[in-house]
Amino acid sequence: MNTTIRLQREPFDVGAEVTKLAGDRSDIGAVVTFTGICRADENGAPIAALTLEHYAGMAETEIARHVEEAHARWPLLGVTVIHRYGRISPGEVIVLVVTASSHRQAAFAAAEFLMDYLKTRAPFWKQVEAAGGAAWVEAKSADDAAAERWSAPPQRQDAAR
Amino acid sequence: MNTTIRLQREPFDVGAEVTKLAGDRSDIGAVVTFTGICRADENGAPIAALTLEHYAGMAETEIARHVEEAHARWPLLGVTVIHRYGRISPGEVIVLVVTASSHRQAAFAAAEFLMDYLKTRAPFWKQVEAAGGAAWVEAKSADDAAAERWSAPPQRQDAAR
Amino acid sequence: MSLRVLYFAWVRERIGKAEEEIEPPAGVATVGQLVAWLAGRGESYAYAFENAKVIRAAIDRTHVRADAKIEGAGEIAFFPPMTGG
Amino acid sequence: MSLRVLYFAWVRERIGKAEEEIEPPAGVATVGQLVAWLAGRGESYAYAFENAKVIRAAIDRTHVRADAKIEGAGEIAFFPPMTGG
Repeated sequence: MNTTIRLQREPFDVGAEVTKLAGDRSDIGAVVTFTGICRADENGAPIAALTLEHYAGMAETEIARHVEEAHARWPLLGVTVIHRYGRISPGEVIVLVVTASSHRQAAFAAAEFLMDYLKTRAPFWKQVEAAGGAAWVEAKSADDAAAERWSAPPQRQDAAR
Repeated sequence: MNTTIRLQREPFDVGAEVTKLAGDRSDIGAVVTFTGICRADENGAPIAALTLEHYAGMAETEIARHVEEAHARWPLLGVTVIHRYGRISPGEVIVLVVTASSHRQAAFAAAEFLMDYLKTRAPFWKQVEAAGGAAWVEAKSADDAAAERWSAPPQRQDAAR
Repeated sequence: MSLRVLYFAWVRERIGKAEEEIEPPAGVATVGQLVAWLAGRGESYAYAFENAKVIRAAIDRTHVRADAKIEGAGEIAFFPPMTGG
Repeated sequence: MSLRVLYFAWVRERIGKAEEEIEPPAGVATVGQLVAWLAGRGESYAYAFENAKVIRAAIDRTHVRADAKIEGAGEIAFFPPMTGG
């Protein structure tokens, strides 16, 4: 499996990353991407930027462990996870997940699994910079619920898809 | 909502289509793409190409109707569906679905819904060109089952996600 | 009643044409009855419609079932299960 | 026992440092007990850990619960619920 995991401060080119993953393979029938973008507002109020703090030593190994788990659950041919940290302006990409497989259900399921994981368990923290000052983003219970659905045995997930 | 629906013979640039959909908006927090690619083999045997036949008059209006349905079910900010027809070589893109939303669950669900629809109800037919001659691809019951899950009332889907 | 009929994929190949104008008799009221009538028009039609259960139909570019009425239809298409995406 | 402790996000801000070496007394055996002990080290610590239930912890870069033993740990991190992705 082609696996790329990167944590970086710099912006990156989503199209180039997809090409890098899938471009040289003729057994890939399905590629799913998720791109998370910094919105210009948070809870209805305009924001100037997001700042992402992360636990550098832990984040990369934790993400790698979950990519391995995705690979064990679904027949994947490639996975790319790129997560930025530092200051990110509205409209900029925060996170990219790319999953490639022979078949679409595996690619969709693995991308959702990895995003649910990144939202709830990867050691990153978002701070919003707005007119009123800086504030840490609160964790959402909807994200926890989304992550919960993967704790059932993998067989169930396969059957449902 | 930004909606793009195109049926075309020519290849296209996936990255450019994503940029066109999401590039000028700052309210989009999540973009999901599905890219369907012509594999170099079908059921284990190498293939020379796929040829896609379609019902031109019906395909575009049918797809538009399902994009409207996706829009009614989920809070989408943009949808792009591009489906090629004619001769397609291994490694080339067959279909692209892009969904954009403020939140990831809506983007994922809408992309899966549209792909399940395209696989089972959009008037396209694939013919495989291989060493032994040309053969029409048979519909898969797994695709029908995947499409079936969207016929429950939308509320149920929202709650599960 | 004159009807425009379209055929796609292997239905088209078996019949040997992509479209034609037909004049079904008055007793043919539904899509299913039209399939049965078409299947009786010759060997190539019989071959195309030999397994009527797998044949899908659309009236005026909308999917319909075998029991759909053909009255008022402008264009009827017959095709195998779809394999797009 | 000497331990390296890391703080992130608002836990870090409230305590006023990103990391430190600490020497908890022998009675402190679990992550939960360490949180209670840290909370007693002064006003900034009390503020950081005022709602101990929301504080997450990792030992040697793996998520752990409050009842995890700290014996043998090289690095313990405390942080709020994660908000990545």
